[in-house]
Amino acid sequence: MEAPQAYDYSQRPARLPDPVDDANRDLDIPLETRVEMYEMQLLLRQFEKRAYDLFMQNLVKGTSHLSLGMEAIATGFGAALRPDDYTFATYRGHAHTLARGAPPGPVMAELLGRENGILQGKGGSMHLTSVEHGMMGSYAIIGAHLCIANGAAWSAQMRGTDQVAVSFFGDGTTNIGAFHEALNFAVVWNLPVVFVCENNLYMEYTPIDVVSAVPNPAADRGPAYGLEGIVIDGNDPDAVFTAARAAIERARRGGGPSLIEAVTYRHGGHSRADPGKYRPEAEVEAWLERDPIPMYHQRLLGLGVGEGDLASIQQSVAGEVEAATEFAKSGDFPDEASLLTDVWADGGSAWRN
Amino acid sequence: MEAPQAYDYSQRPARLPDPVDDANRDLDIPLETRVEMYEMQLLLRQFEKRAYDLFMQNLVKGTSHLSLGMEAIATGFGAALRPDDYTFATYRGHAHTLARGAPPGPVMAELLGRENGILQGKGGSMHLTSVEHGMMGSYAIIGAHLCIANGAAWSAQMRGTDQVAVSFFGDGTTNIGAFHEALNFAVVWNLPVVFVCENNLYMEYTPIDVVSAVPNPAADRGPAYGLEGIVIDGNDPDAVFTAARAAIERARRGGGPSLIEAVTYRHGGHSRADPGKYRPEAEVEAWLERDPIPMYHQRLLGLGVGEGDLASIQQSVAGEVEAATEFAKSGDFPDEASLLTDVWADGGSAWRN
Amino acid sequence: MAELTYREAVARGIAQEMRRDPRLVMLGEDVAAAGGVFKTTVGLIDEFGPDRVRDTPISEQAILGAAMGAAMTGIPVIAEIMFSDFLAVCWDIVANEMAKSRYMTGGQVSVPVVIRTANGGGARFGAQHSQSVENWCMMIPGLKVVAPSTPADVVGLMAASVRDPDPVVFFEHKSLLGTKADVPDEDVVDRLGEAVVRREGTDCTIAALALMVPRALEAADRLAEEGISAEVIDVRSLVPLDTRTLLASVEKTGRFITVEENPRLCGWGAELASIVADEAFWNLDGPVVRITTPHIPLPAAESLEDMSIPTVDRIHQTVRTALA
Amino acid sequence: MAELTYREAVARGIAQEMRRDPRLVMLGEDVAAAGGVFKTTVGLIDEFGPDRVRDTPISEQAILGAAMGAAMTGIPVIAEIMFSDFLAVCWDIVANEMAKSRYMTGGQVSVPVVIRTANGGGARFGAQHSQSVENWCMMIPGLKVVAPSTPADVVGLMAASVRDPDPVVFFEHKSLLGTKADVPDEDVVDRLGEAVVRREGTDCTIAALALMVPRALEAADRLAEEGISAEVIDVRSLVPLDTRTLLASVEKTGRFITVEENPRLCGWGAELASIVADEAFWNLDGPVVRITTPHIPLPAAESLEDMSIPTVDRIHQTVRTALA
Ligand SMILES: Cc1ncc(C[n+]2csc(CCOP(=O)(O)OP(=O)(O)O)c2C)c(N)n1
Ligand SMILES: Cc1ncc(C[n+]2csc(CCOP(=O)(O)OP(=O)(O)O)c2C)c(N)n1
Ligand SMILES: [Mg+2]
Ligand SMILES: [Mg+2]
Repeated sequence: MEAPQAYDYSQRPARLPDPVDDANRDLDIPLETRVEMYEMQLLLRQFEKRAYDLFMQNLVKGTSHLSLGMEAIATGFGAALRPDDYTFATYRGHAHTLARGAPPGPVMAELLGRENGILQGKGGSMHLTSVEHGMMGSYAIIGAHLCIANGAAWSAQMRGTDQVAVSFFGDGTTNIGAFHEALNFAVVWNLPVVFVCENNLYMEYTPIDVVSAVPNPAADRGPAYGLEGIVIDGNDPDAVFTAARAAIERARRGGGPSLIEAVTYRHGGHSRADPGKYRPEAEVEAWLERDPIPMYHQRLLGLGVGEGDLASIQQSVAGEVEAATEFAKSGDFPDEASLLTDVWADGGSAWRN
Repeated sequence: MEAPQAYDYSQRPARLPDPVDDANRDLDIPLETRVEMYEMQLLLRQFEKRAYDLFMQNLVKGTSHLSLGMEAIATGFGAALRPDDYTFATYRGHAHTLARGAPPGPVMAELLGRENGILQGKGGSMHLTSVEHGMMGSYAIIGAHLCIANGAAWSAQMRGTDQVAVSFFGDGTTNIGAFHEALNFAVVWNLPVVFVCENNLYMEYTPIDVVSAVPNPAADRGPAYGLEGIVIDGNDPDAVFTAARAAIERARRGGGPSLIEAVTYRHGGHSRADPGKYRPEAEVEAWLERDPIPMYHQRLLGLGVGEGDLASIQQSVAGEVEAATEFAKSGDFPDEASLLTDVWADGGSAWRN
Repeated sequence: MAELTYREAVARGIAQEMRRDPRLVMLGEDVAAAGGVFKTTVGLIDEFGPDRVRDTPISEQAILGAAMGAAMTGIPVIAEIMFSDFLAVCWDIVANEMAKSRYMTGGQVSVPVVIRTANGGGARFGAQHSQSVENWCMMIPGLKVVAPSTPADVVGLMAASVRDPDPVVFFEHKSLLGTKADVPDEDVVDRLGEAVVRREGTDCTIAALALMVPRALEAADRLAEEGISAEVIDVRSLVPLDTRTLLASVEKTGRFITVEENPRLCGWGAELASIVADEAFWNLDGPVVRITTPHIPLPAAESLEDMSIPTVDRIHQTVRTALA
Repeated sequence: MAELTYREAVARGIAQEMRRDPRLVMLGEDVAAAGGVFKTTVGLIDEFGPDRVRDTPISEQAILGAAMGAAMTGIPVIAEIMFSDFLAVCWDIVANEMAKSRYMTGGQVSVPVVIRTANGGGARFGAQHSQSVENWCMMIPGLKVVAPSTPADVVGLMAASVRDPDPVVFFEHKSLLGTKADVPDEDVVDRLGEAVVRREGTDCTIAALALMVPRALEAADRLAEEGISAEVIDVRSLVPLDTRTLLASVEKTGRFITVEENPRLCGWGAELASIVADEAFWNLDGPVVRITTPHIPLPAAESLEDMSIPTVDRIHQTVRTALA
């Protein structure tokens, strides 16, 4: 057997999760909220597992980027946001879309390229949007949406609505120029915006520390904008909710932007085609151990929620995902009638008279 | 009289120069080098004053951005660089070009749009380049050249030549995305590159602190890339030379990039058309008091250089500038023959057969 | 009716719309306190205050991102990108985000942004500050593209652009800023997608834009002296494009010539020429002809720049030769 | 002679050139250890080591800046921009820096960089990962632009691009990656600026690029069954452009049709059409016709995407109608 190559990232030392911070158990979070967060995490998990199955059945076309293992972040923020707040996400946006309350059926239908999809099939997995739920879009080119989130926050500021914009992005995104422009701009204009780095330790197939000048690619950049560098356990919905609530309230009160780095891990590969083999086995195992959902299940039991209650939540979520799947499969494929619509506000696409 | 508007920047409190750091007087800099730096500063000053006069005579067309008042930076770095090192500058690049030893005549001719210009009239004031002097170009769109300087440094690293690349840029440039990408990339690849922010307190007509999240727009960002945040007196050639020498040697030894913020002030406006009226009068006055050239003149006298020696340097510089002017004026305007050359390496511009 | 410069017309147009719509805001580098580096926004901060007219950092992506996000959430925005060449540093937001969002979201998102930008050559600014990049924008589905040639059009098309619910890139020509003409005193509101026949003619159709319009008109004067009757169309709006006016003119004249400041390849003239060569083919009495800047980066020296951008002479000679 | 996929041909072409020139290096996101997200660079790090084949951060400006700076100082570079849509985030370096530096410096600076990038649709990736942006590059003076349609051309044109001392944008079509064809075992070196007549014909000339080439060929087969003899030209290189081959073909056939994946406005087809409508006007027996993607952002759903990009059917029908 050959010696492992220095550039074989799977042979590098594993980056294990930090020890659990038990302080969270005592946080002032209503039990009702916690149960909702449990349910939301299950929905995200079941929904995406189903999406994966449908992909294997060749019903989901194109690409898709799952948040399996990362559900606590979308969940914690989802629970902390007001219905009229704004979310901006990446191509890895299924979880964030659902966590804002967008209906799973049309979201699933979108992945299947159906006309009953939430974007009528025009956008696909990477562009999920539901303006009526404050989900202002999923952006598939790295960086831009941090700047766009600023705009929504600026608009809220001008309109005096106390709305807050939250922008989610990955660790890899911290190295692109737009990250820097967005952060500086947000601070200078004191915008009500929260920047949330979902640090899952990898960009696509490259470990983030190989390509970043600092160990915490988001938090260590905070001071460059006069911001605190906040690192949280991204696998703990309570930790996320707590940090989210604080940052959102601060923004709502006119206290300006925050930057939060939530450390987490994706269970699968970067996108549907990727087996994720560039990761040390021990690392994958350790993080699977740290799956946010069983962990939270245990916590709720410890807080006195009954196993039966949790089981019935599981069942209702399973039903929801089943219904979403049926809804999606029942949709027609969009036809010629919709191809040329909605380029312009007049509903059409004419570029000439 | 109306109350001053909050947005009238000239009514803001002046940002005065920091007190002089006398420690520099004792620095270990050979007197010869100091005399050379005196001469270079004079050349930059006289050259640009002349360029201004020629502009007023309508002989310099287009735009030009002078470094009057900022000469100590180009000078200090020019003195610290090895002839085969690389310089990358901005549209405000006259000083940096001359400080690398490019001949004043062809540089002046370029400003006049003549065929004996250093770019044959094709580039103009904002793109001065002299590859044979290691002056790898002046870049007129903010940000790009920090990334390009990385490439020259990478090339030196690969070729094993110990060359170093230095990239100069303004305070305003620290807020554009390319700044961030360049810094992170340089650190991750441990490139022999020195980033030098010439902080003259203003972008074009807007004070830098109005648009930046941190007080020292370059140095305060250093830690975001694991770099020390170095602030120096940009009006003191000795301070500049000392910092330059340290950073360049570090890079040469394989110690990686540095980021230096040299605080300075421009005596005039941003570009030829700008009277610079957005600046508090007291500020302009205080900085004129802190003109690097008379200050350095005094220092050299204190170090025992004779007034007569300095006067004869002044004279020889005046002659040099006079000769450069004559050379420039004597040039023809480039004609049709050169219009279509040098788009491609074959010397031509054919896009079809 | 008062005589205004093209430069003054920019501020006039913006002011007209900011008065009409109290939501409308503007942002950009040095646009507020300084009134813009081209002095096209002088006085706006005084009338509308620093909350509606804002200076930004040198962060074009942040500027246009802010514009887009605000526009998506109910605030129409005018954003300045100082020189059109700088669209390259924020091209992703323009071409991939603003242009595509409505379609990608099945119509959920509206982006009522006007990107104003100084375009074109003639100021001896060199290759990175002189480009004509209307074609960069024309090729992106989802963008509207406007380039006025007169002060009145500046005001009227600015109003039309601001009132349009889709992203519009509004090109202000640097070499026209100092030109003067009458502008009505009352509100001026024009329409996107309408070309204007600036001079009627029967022998050929010359389509021009922005700085090329006065040059084409002058060339047409000279051609008239030689007995050639050229119709000159000011295209004004590349998207939407007034193909009707163009095709009707070619039907009448039988010849089609475009005058573009873009470098040759893939300029808007190519698009217009291809439309004419397809749809008006049987009306054509001779080749379609394009007059463009050569396919080179624009040189800085006055003598070279003057040889690059189409001149009255070149237009005159080219048309004469083509019609000979 | 071995059969290679288009995907394998990319690595083969790069390896051929890295063997020949020990200075040549490559960089990009996930290109090294992972062999690229499209698996087009598999094995290169094993052969050439991690100093010559390097993974980068997600920093397209830094990537192309590094490429340019290295190239200016003696190191030729191949840089990958993962999807061609992402050229928008580094467009300044491509369009304003790489393209213009030689000219602006009076010939002092050389930029031997090849920018490789995955272009085009068909993978249901939606509007931000499916664009055909050859025209973005064609319109910028100072860039060469290449888009191979076969594995052998991938290798040969890669070699030609790497050996070219000027910046070349090399478009690899995502929907061709899996196609297979013979590639000679020995070094393959092609030339930029040469179109290839893939099928001879007498009734019309069809100019196509990349994925549109096999589709045009199949359409030509169908047309042949109906008695229409179409000549199909694989343009291959947009800059330099082989106008001789195109014009000679039109001289023979009298009709000119372009098949583009670009959205309609200002695609390269417009440029070619305008050349033909000018220089071969008197050879034309009928209108020039352009077949393009409609002027819309590309939709994600399979059914919609398939209606957008020109299909064999659409090419067949359009040509048949045009020639009727
Ligand atoms: C500008 C740009 N460059 C490259 C890509 C390709 N790409 C898509 S996802 C991705 C990795 C992003 O990593 P990270 O930000 O950590 O997010 P994650 O996918 O891990 O959630 C890359 C490089 C892109 N979409 N946009
Ligand atoms: C991307 C880009 N945006 C805007 C400009 C216009 N511009 C030229 S110089 C300048 C100010 C730069 O300020 P700074 O970096 O502080 O440099 P200084 O001119 O003070 O030396 C601006 C905004 C530009 N050239 N490029
Ligand atoms: Mg990641
Ligand atoms: Mg400055």
